[in-house]
Amino acid sequence: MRRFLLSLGLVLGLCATGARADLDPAALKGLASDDFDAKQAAITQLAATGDADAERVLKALSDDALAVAGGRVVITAGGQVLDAASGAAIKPAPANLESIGLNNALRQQVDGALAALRLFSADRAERLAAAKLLLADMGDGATLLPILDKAVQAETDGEIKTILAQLHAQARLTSPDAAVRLAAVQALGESASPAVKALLLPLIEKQGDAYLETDDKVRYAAQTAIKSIEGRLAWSETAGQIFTGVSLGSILLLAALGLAITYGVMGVINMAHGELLMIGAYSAYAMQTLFRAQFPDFVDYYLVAAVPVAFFVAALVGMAMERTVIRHLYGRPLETLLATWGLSLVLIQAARLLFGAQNVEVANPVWMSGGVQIAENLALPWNRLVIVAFSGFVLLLVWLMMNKTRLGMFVRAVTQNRPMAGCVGVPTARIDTLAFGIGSGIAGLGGVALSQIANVGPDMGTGYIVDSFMVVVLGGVGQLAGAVWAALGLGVVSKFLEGWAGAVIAKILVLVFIIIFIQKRPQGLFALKGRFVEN
Amino acid sequence: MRVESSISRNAPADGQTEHWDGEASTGHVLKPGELDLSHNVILYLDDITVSFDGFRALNALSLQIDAGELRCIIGPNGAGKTTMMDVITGKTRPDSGKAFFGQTIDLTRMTEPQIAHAGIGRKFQKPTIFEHHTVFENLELALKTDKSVKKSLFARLFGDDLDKIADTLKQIRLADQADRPAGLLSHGQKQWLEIGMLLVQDPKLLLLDEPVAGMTDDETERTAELFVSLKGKHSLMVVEHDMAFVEALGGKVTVLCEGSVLAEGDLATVQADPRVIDVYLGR
Amino acid sequence: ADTIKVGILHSLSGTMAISETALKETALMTIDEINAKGGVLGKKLEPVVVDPASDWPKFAEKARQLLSQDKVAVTFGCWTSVSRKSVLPVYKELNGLLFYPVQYEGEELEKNVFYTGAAPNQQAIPAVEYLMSKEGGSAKRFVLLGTDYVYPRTTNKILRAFLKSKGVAESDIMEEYTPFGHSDYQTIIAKIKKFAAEGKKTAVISTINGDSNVPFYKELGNAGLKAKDVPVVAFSVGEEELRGVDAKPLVGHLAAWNYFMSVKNPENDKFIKMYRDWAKKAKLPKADTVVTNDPMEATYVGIHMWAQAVEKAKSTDTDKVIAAMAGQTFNAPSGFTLKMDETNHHLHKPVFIGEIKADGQFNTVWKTKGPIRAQPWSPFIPGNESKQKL
Amino acid sequence: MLTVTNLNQYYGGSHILRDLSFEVPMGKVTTLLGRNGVGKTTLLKTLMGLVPAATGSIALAGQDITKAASYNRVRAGIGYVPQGREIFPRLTVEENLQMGLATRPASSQVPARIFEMFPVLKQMMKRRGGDLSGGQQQQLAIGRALAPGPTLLILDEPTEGIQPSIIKDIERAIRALAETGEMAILLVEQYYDFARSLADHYLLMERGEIISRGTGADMDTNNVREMLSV
Amino acid sequence: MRTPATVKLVAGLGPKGWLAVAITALVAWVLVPLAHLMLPESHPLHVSTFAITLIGKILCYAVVAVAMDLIWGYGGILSLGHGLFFALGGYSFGMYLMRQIGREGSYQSDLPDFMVFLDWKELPWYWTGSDHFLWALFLAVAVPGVIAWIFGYFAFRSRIKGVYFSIITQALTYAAMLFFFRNETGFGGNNGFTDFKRILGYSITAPETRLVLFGLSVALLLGTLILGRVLIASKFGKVLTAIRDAESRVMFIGYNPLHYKLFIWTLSAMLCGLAGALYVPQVGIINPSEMSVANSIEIAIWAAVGGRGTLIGPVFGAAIVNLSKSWFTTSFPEYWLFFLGLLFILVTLYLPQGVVGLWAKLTRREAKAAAAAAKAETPAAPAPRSTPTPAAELPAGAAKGASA
Ligand SMILES: Nc1ncnc2c1ncn2[C@@H]1O[C@H](COP(=O)(O)OP(=O)(O)OP(=O)(O)O)[C@@H](O)[C@H]1O
Ligand SMILES: Nc1ncnc2c1ncn2[C@@H]1O[C@H](COP(=O)(O)OP(=O)(O)OP(=O)(O)O)[C@@H](O)[C@H]1O
Ligand SMILES: NC(N)=O
Ligand SMILES: [Mg+2]
Ligand SMILES: [Mg+2]
Repeated sequence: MRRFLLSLGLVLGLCATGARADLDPAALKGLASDDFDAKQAAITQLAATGDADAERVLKALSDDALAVAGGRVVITAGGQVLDAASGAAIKPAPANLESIGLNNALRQQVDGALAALRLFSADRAERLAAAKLLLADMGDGATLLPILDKAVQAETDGEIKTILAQLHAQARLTSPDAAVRLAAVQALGESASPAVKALLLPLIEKQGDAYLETDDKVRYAAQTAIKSIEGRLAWSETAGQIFTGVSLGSILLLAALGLAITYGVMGVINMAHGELLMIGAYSAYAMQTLFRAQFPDFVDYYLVAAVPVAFFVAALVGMAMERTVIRHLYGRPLETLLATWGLSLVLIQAARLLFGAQNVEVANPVWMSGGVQIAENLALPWNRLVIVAFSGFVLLLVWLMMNKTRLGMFVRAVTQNRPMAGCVGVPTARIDTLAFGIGSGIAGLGGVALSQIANVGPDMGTGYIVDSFMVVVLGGVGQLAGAVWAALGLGVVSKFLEGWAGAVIAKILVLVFIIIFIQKRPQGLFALKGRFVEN
Repeated sequence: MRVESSISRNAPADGQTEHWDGEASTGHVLKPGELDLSHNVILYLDDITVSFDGFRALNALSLQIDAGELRCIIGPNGAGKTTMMDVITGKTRPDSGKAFFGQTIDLTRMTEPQIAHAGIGRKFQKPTIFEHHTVFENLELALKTDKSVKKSLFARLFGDDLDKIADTLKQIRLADQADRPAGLLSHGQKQWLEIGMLLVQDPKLLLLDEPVAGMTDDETERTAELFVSLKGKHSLMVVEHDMAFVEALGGKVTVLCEGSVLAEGDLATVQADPRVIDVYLGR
Repeated sequence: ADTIKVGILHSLSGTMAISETALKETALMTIDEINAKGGVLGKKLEPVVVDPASDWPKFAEKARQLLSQDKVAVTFGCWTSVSRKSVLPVYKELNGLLFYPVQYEGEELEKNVFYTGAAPNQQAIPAVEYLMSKEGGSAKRFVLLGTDYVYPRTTNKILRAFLKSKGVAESDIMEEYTPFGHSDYQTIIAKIKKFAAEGKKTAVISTINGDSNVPFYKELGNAGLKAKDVPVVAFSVGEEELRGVDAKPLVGHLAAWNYFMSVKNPENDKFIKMYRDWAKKAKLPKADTVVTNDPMEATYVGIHMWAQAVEKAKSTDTDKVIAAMAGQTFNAPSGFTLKMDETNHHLHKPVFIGEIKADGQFNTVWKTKGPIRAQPWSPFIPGNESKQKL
Repeated sequence: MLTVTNLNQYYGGSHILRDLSFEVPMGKVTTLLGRNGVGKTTLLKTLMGLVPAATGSIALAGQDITKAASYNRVRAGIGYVPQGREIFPRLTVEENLQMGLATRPASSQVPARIFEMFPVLKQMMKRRGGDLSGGQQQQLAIGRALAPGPTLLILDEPTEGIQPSIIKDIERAIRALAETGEMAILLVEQYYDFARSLADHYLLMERGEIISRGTGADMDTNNVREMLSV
Repeated sequence: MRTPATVKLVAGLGPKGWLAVAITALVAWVLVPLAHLMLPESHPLHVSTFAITLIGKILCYAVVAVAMDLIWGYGGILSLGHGLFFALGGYSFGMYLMRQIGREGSYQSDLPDFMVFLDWKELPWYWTGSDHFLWALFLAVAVPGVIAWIFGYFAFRSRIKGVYFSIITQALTYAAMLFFFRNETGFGGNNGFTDFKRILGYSITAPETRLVLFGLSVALLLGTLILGRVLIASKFGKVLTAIRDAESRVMFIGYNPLHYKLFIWTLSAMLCGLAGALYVPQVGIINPSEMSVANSIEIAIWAAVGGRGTLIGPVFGAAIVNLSKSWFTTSFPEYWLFFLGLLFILVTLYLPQGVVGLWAKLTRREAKAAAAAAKAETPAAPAPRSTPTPAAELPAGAAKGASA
């Protein structure tokens, strides 16, 4: 009904070319009403006028820039207050502005109306956006049809035209003429959009005993179309599933990489590892706060600054931990478990006192928001893509550090035989501190990544500690490659199971799987082989 | 073919070997009478090959040791002597080849404790003892008894056992150290203790990997005496690089090189062999 | 004694500290306020703060300590249902008095407890009714999404029955649970997307608990599910939770509560100001950005009502106070005069539905005309019809 | 080169080294003999700083190193072949040798003569140290200690587990190293003949004390062999 | 001086030990009940219900700590799954307690409330017999025992050791926790069991019932300690520590470590189960959070704080940690985590042998005569160590704390 009125209004508006109607003050008043129906009617009425003034008001409404000031509806724009009806600035700006809110239903209506209006905009980008918006949510096609008829004809741009053609086909699905419907169905069969599938579904539905769609040909065509759409969807669904697995895996890997050094290489069962992640995440928060206050223009790049800062802060904390506590516990690995557990309690409570028990807000920078549309039903979020790449980067860093530098060799030597390393001239104490610092710093980097997808709060680390150990142990202690495979494997398996059995059961199954797997390969995926292992 | 069938009867099939349960199969495999020495051969290695990432540590090695024999194995560093012992004790599985203990017991299908139970004792190149236990307890644990959990819960030491431990302590000259934690012994003392642990275990076949490493000449001599005295009652296989020691032992000598037997015979013959001089003794 | 001891039983450490610390502050603030006005029965209130550390048996231990060692007259505390269940036997055994300030699943009514949070009919049901209304977008299909524990499970059970009574087909309901602390919502969001694409207007009803909300909403935003396409209404997301979230991706999503910080009335202005001042005085971290929320308001109301009841009973004796509580009223920051039901120990509360704004506050899009009475025993659960009072 | 004065060392309650004083001169081989458990290894560990000296002093080329950390002693020019090899099991042979160069600039190369002495190391460059046979590991340990060209070389029973031909090589090598006059060598050995043939000086230890000392030539006349066997 | 390994109970404990047992028993079974029931509340020696429940709870924890120490301190196997066995014992007995509520629940049904609410029409099969006290008691021992046995059998057979073992026990516990969280599992979801009313027909809140439960907890602890003492003094104990120190060597002298580990592991789990069964009626609730990873780690910490490789140490550890937790959370609600965290750090740094080690050190100092022998017992780290993999280091690390 709403759609119907809206579209009808649009058609009328569009058809009344040249005849510029003034904005009806009553309609504007309606916008300010507390009553939902009145508001809706007012929007419909405004949309029907279809001119620039109406568009301006609707746009303001959609942008939360419409307000009431002493009974008059006004638009607030960059410190100025404009009269909604005329668009003229009001001076002096009235006080006590009361913003006119929208709810979801109205917002949808406004957006739809704006989109329909903008199909005829001179700006290509605006037309494209409008077409896309309608494609995502067209509503009742039949009433939109006349506008689309016009728009398709008027459109010159290829890309937009394709979309409009699809919209057009969608709109014709409800045509009373079976031949028109058939053509529309056939046209839509080319799509790979779940929305189109949803539109076609009613054509093969039964009501009682009878099919909703009476024409057999249309119904068969719909059947085929749905099949072929489903085929296309299935592909991207699988791709999506694999991506979610990889993405989860990369997060597990980032969470675990630091531990792969501190525990995997150095043998410190670092229960405070999660808190190092937490420190990394709070560093990102601190950088965000700093940028907001000091460099508001570059706020989107706070994350770039957060990477080194998190590394160094976490590394410093790690080095302090090593110097004060862990240093005295080499060769007593299980004691490190206890002491670092104590450290983790201290760090958590310290964060709680410093930043409050509540989570803090860390925003995705704009360039990490949204996603790339791979297929109609497959959008890869930027933040996840960035994190996958970032984990690759950190992995490379760790690998180079451990295997291609003298420091890495010293670290490995020291952890294998500390006194002897001293006896060939390695300053073991310094190397220990440095290595632990690097491991902690890497954990800090993990924390930065986590801040982009999960909570940042004092106990955030506790949620990762079990998973991190699982990854390192499953991969084979001290085996970087093992950790990578373990993380990716766990990610993909988890996500696959989750799709099939739900998150809770999936989690249980994954744990059971780990238990069974370790029975088969007690030393992990990439077990150390060789005669020294046993002795 | 008859041999085959008796193998499968005596040695549990693969699946069972995996989860060896001491009591049940002990009675089966290990009854003293079960070690079949009818051909007077206690150890028979046939065509054993072991490789690590393509490197052949043992290369079609065949070797035979008679019951009661004292055999010395020498050979260059890396010849595969320790690896051979690993194969015999089940620590390393050969890629191919057979290893028989007596006529019937197929070692390649048994786990380490099973093999130990069957009567093969080993001394490692690097002494391994229980550092937190006293010297006495080390011997007590090694003592040849029923080693099931049930027995251990109610075990007591009786006169014979105590005597045996006391004798052994004297033999290995650690009587005055009996109550010290073994971890505090010097390297040489640990070597002796480990030999002592082997002795109380009373194995049929003793594998000794460089037993006199780190001992003084005098101690080396005594060790040789000890081993010679064990000959006959036990079979011994000794790996050493100390030619004086090997000479003192006086048994047959096998020279391993690059994973297979290079020469075999008494020491004098072997020492005269130019190939042995080349790869091992030096000029 | 010349003071009346008041127990405060909220986790200050462990997983629940994130939610409960603010309630401890609110309680201390309210006690301070009452003391500043002369206390109760002419005596000052003396808060006894303990930390049950998010450890459920420890709740019972601390409750017993408060009652038998410290001899508190009343306790304000608990957040999770399990913590409440853990202390209940202690309050019954020692005839103590507990005020519980959090929305919960109902199915409980105890003489020794006053429930100042919402029962399901004061939060969940109105929210779903709203979603089904034209104004709320006429949702036809529902995703019931929750953390796997008793509150979501119960709430969803009630909602299922309710939806059924409204003619929603089984196939139009999808129910999903995640473990505590779940942080990867990719799969679930993909499922929701698929479910939503399969037909009529879909809405998500979220009983996701605490920490999992952030990853959930972030994923939702990045997956391109907008509130106007698939609105999410949450029962555990309030101002305090939103403080820790970049609210931009959440804009337009909904929450149902009995109080929003954004409601405009003198009581609320006073309440907010009082808390802000308190935060500064108590040097709370980030004191300049503190917010108030529904459980805080419920705590505030509870303490005041208790004080009034004590004045009325002229005693802190548990039974006398319980009797005096019936019918107590209080001008709450929600802008309504709340009444303690005469029989069922629950408050009559108004229901607000708000859309999340980018600043983490709520824009009220719907509210009840007045306070509604709680139905702790949901009529949508068979066998409950007879049980609406103690 | 090395001067040890009044050194005392305890393990818990037991007095292991009692008032040891001796010197290890440059360009000479000094052998330390003694039966099992008399404290030879303990002495070397004390020299390396692996266990702290209770009292007494250790000086290297006139410089006091009694309190120095192990790695600083190595920097000062000590090379150490410990008893029991102590190679780095999970590093390759190549890396183990490079570890020997830890005190040298990163670009330093392993001297070729080490591979001449122990050809097997060259063959097994990429194998992990822990996979080597006992004797191979011993060769690696010696090679590692020699790699940086120390001025004082300390060897704890270096012939243990090594095949006779290589023992002969080692003997020749030690002789040659001493003869360059740029290295002092302290050799702990049980193998009398080997010790005898190398010793310029000898020290005989018994229960933590040096009970006999002299030049290598004196060893036979002083009945060192007999004293070792009591 | 040649004390053979023997199981003689009397000799095992020694006169001092028996005296301690007798005194403890007297205090727990006579003095405490008198002080609780006879003395008025105002009397300074009155023992309050609060004290009895708190101490009762800690006694149960102490049993778990000793059980943990048997497997960790002596066996070198760090289990991060003991919380699971404890909880399983608790759940087994909790089922009985739930059934004892009878029709007094909210829904006046024969079924427990949570089942009524979930529309269950009858008890699931695994609740069969849960109304019998003895069956419940049996389950409390058998369920943890069987699960431990099966898990242990496969794990030890595959020679899973050290951290690997710790991590998979952690996985096991975590999986079990998630499983118990589910409402469908039939154990009350995350609320678990609570609101118990009766035990064997006696009111659970009656002072007498509490005293009996308290007395039983003391008895269980004493029993556990005596059993532990006997085991450790036996040859079994020596083999066990030998396995901890050098497992492959033990194999080469003919023992099968699998059976030894499995025995102590299963026994340890069963003791936890019993402790859990006694714990639940005293605290009045059992729910899946008992299976949380942190809980199991804490159990290890009790043992460590008290002193691993000693039997009495874990008892002190459990008491110290839990009492200080109770005290800190009341006295310094905002800062107690600092205290607790620092306690763990300081104990591990300065008291590697736990508080018992400290005590031993102090008494040793007094008795200077024994100095030499005493010092020899704490060897300095044997210098160049060559146990490269952390996995291999685990037992060695555990061994450091042992002074059996
Ligand atoms: N796990 C392994 N990986 C790679 N190479 C190995 C491994 N184990 C043994 N080797 C190699 O196999 C060869 C045989 O080793 P083995 O220890 O058996 O020699 P050996 O005869 O005992 O020598 P030695 O006299 O020095 O003790 C050596 O070259 C060794 O490097
Ligand atoms: N870590 C330790 N703690 C206590 N005592 C020790 C320790 N290490 C060695 N000892 C004791 O110190 C004494 C000297 O040992 P050391 O290893 O120095 O002897 P050694 O002369 O090198 O003997 P060997 O020739 O057998 O190598 C021995 O009695 C030994 O028991
Ligand atoms: N009662 C709740 N929200 O757990
Ligand atoms: Mg060898
Ligand atoms: Mg030595």
